[in-house]
Amino acid sequence: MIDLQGVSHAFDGVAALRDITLRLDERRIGVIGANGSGKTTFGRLLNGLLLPQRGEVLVDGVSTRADGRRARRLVGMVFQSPDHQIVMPTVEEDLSFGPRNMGASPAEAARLVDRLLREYGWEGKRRQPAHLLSGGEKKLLTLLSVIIMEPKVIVFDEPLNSLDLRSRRKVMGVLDGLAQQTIVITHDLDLIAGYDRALLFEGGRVAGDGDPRSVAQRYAEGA
Amino acid sequence: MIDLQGVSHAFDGVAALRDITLRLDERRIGVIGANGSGKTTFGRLLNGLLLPQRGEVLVDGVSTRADGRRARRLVGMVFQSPDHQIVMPTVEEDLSFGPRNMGASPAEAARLVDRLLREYGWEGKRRQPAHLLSGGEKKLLTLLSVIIMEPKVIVFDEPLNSLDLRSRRKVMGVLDGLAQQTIVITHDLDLIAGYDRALLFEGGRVAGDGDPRSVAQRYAEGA
Amino acid sequence: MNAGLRDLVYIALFAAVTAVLGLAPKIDVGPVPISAQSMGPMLAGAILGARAGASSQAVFLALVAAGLPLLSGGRGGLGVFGTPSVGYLIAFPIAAFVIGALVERVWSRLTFPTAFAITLLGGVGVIHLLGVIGWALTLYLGGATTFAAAVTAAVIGDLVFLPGDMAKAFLAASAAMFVKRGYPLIGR
Amino acid sequence: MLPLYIERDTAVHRAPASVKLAGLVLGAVVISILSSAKSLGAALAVILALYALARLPLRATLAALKPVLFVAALLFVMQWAIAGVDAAIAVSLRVCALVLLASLVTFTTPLSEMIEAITAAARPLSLVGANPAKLGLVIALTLRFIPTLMNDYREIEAARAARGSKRPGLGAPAPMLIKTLRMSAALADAIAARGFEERDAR
Ligand SMILES: Nc1ncnc2c1ncn2[C@@H]1O[C@H](COP(=O)(O)OP(=O)(O)OP(=O)(O)O)[C@@H](O)[C@H]1O
Ligand SMILES: Nc1ncnc2c1ncn2[C@@H]1O[C@H](COP(=O)(O)OP(=O)(O)OP(=O)(O)O)[C@@H](O)[C@H]1O
Ligand SMILES: O=C(O)CCCC[C@@H]1SC[C@@H]2NC(=O)N[C@@H]21
Ligand SMILES: [Mg+2]
Ligand SMILES: [Mg+2]
Repeated sequence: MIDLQGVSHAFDGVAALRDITLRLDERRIGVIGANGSGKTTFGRLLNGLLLPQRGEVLVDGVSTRADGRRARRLVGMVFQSPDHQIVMPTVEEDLSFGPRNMGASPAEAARLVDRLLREYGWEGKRRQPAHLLSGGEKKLLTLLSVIIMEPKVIVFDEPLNSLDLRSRRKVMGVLDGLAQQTIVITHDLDLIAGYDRALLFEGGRVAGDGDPRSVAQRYAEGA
Repeated sequence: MIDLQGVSHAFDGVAALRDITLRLDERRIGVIGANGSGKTTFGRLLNGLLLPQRGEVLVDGVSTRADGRRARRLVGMVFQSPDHQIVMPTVEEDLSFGPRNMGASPAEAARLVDRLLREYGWEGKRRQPAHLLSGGEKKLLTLLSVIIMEPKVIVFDEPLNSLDLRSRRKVMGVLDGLAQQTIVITHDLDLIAGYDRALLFEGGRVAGDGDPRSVAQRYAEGA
Repeated sequence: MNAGLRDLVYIALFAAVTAVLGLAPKIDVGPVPISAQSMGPMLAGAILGARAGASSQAVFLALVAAGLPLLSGGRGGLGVFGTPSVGYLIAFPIAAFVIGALVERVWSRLTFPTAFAITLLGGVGVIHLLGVIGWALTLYLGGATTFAAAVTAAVIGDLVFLPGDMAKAFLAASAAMFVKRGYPLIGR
Repeated sequence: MLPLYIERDTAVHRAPASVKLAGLVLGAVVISILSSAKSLGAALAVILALYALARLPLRATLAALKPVLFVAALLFVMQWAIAGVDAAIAVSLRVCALVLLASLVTFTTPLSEMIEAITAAARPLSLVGANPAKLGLVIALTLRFIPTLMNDYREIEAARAARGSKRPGLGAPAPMLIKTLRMSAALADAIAARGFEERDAR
C-alpha cells in the first residue's frame, strides 16, 4: 500500500506536482492526463527515484525519504522508453542485473533467469543482444526485468507505446496475469477501462479520481 | 505521385521488403502492419533516404536513385522518434534548418519561420531549447519542421505516439488540414479509418491494399 | 538524487563516444595513425567537465588495455602501450581534465572563440606535447638512435597531425557550444 | 564490430574469467617482448591451438583478424623496406598474435563474467575510495552504448538528409550527443530503480 501525504515537487522552480494526498490500495490503478501534467513525475515519486520537495510518500508505512532502497525493492518501475532502461548488452545479462544488485549470487540469479525465460517461452532469446530485439520484444524485456525482482507493486509508464496488435495483446496478457498491485500510466483510455480505479492529472493536481469510465470521460471533455 | 516497381530491400541479407510494386496517388494513405513488417523501411524508400537494392522508386516519374535530392525535396518525412529528428538547439533554428539547406537566405528563412509560428500559435516557443519541449510539443515541432519545406508529399511515421488527447487532436487537425498527399504509418487503426486507401504490410510484403476498414479488419484477424 | 549514478552513465557514454570515433576511417602515415579519436577527450572535457571527462577517457584506455579492439582500425591490448602511440593515449584523460577545468571556469560566459581556444590548448597542446615525449622515448628505448635524433624524428612525425587536429578542435568546440545551448550539463 | 561471445562447452570457455584476463595481460607482455619471427610464430601457433581447443569457427578467427590485416600488411611493407624481410614477418606476426589473443578471451567469456572479474580485480582500489561495482557498471554501459551510438548517428544523419542537408553526416554528432545525454539521465533512473545502489552497501 502506498500513501502520499501533501506531496509537492517542482523542477527548476516550475511546479510539476502540487499538494497531492492519496492512498493507493486498489489492485489495478490507471493514471491518465495531458502531456506534462505530472504522471511520470508521480510514478518516480512512488519508488523514491525522486524525493518529494514537500510532503511524504509512504510505502507500506515507511517513508521513501527514510529508506529509498526499501521503496525501490517494493515498488518496481517500467519506464516509458525501453531503450532507456536496458542496462546490459544481452537479454540474459539484463535480466540478472536486478537480482544481482539485490544480493543474489550468480548461480541464484541464473536460476531465476532460467525460470522466467521458460515461463514466458523466451529461452531462444537468452543470449541475444538486447538492442537487436524488435520494439515489442524490448518492451517485454523491460517488463520481465522488473518482474524478476518480485516487487509488491509495479508501476508501468506507457506500456503499449508503438506496439503492434499482437505485442499489445501479449503485454496486456502479462499485465493482467500479474498478482501484484499494478499502476499503469497511459494515454490509451481503453487499456484501463476495466481497472479498479483511475486518477486524472491536470497541471500537477489530481483532477479526477474514481471509476475509470467517468474519469476518462471527464478527461475527454476537458481536452 | 509515387511509383514502386519491383522493389526489394534487405539488411545484412535479411529481407525487409520483398518485390513491392505499387502506385500511390490517393491523397490520404494509411500504412499498417506488425512490428518489423517493413513499414518504416518502406517510408524511407519513398524519399530516397534508402535506395532499393532491387527495383526502382519513381517520384513524379524520376527515380530516387537518379536524383535523391529532388526526391527528398518533393517527399518530406516525419520520423518515428522526435529525438532523432531535432537537429538544432532551439525551435527557431530547427525550423529554419530545412529551408536554409534548400537555398533560402537567412532573411527568407526567418520570414518563413515567422509565418509558421504565427499560424500555429507558437511565437512564445521561438527561442526555447528544442530538446526541453514536452513529448507532444516535440512531435509538433518535427511536423512543422517538415511542413515548412513545402514538400508535395509528406510521410508520417507514427505521428500520434505518446501524445495526449489534446495534442493528438491538434496533430490530427494539422494532418487533416494539409493540402499535400499524406502517407501515414501507424499502429492506431482509428486514425486512418477515414482515409482513401490503406496498405497492410506482413513480413515485407503488401498483404492487404484497399479500403481502410477491410484492410484493418484483415490485420486484426491475422494478429 | 541519482546525480552520482548519472555521472557514471555519462562517463560510460563518453568512453563509448571515443570508441565510436575509432570507427571513422584512419590514415596510416607512420607508426601513429591519423584518426578521429582525439576528439573524444575534447568532447568529454568540454561537455562533462574535468572529473567526469577525465574518468571517461581513463575507462576508455582501461578497456583498450583489457584487449578490446576499440582503437581505430580495431586495435587494442596492452601491446598498444608499447608503441609510439603511448604518449598520445596517456594524454587523453589529462587533456579531458585540462579542457574540463578551463571550461568550468568560464562556463557562464563561454563563447565559441574561447571554447575553440580551450580545445586547442588541451586537445592539441597537451596531447601533442605528451605524444611527442612518448614517441621519442619509445624510439630511444627501442635503442635505434640518440635521444636528440629520437626527439627530432618524433617532432617531425607529429607535425602531420596538426591540420587535422585543429579541425577536430574546431568541430569539438562547435559541438560543445551546441550542447551548451541545447542541454547544458556543467552549469547544472 | 566487437567480437562477441560464442557459446561452446570447452575447457577454455569454463576457465574462470580472472584467469583468462591474467593470461591475456601476461601473454600480451610476452608477445610484445618476443622479437624473432620464429618465437612469434610459435606464440601464434599456441594461440591458434587454443582456438581449436575452444572449438571456435574459422569464420570467427578470420573476422577477428580482418580489422588488423591492413595494418599488418602495411607494417610488413614498411618494415621490409627499413629492416628486411625477417623483421617484417616478425612485426606482422606480432600484430596478428596480439589481436587473436585478445579476441580469444572475448569469444570465450560472457561479458557479465568479464565484468565480475574486472570488478574483483579492482577490489583493492576500494581502499583509495574507488568503487569496484561502479567500475563494472561503467564498463558494461560503455559496451552497451557503442551500438546505440552508431544507430543514433545513422538515424540523425537520415533525418538531416531528409531535410535537404548536403553533408548530413558532418553535423550529426552534436544532436546525437544531446539525444544520448538525455537518454543517459533516464538510464540512470532505470539503473537506480533496479536496485543498483544496493551493491554499495555490501
Ligand atoms: N528532469 C526534469 N527537469 C526539468 N523539468 C522536468 C523534468 N521532468 C519533468 N519535468 C517537467 O515537469 C512537468 C511534468 O512532467 P512529466 O514527465 O511528469 O509529465 P507526464 O504527465 O508524464 O507527460 P507525458 O504524457 O508527456 O509523458 C513537465 O512540465 C516537464 O517538462
Ligand atoms: N538499419 C537497419 N539495420 C538492420 N536491420 C534493420 C534496419 N532497419 C530495419 N531493419 C530490420 O528490417 C525489418 C523491417 O524493419 P522496419 O523498421 O521497416 O519495421 P516497421 O514495420 O517499421 O516496425 P515498427 O512497427 O516496430 O516500427 C526488421 O526486421 C528490422 O529489424
Ligand atoms: O590509435 C592509436 O594508435 C593512437 C591514437 C592517438 C593518435 C594521435 S591523437 C593526436 C594525433 N592526431 C591524430 O590524428 N593522431 C594522433
Ligand atoms: Mg510521462
Ligand atoms: Mg517503424
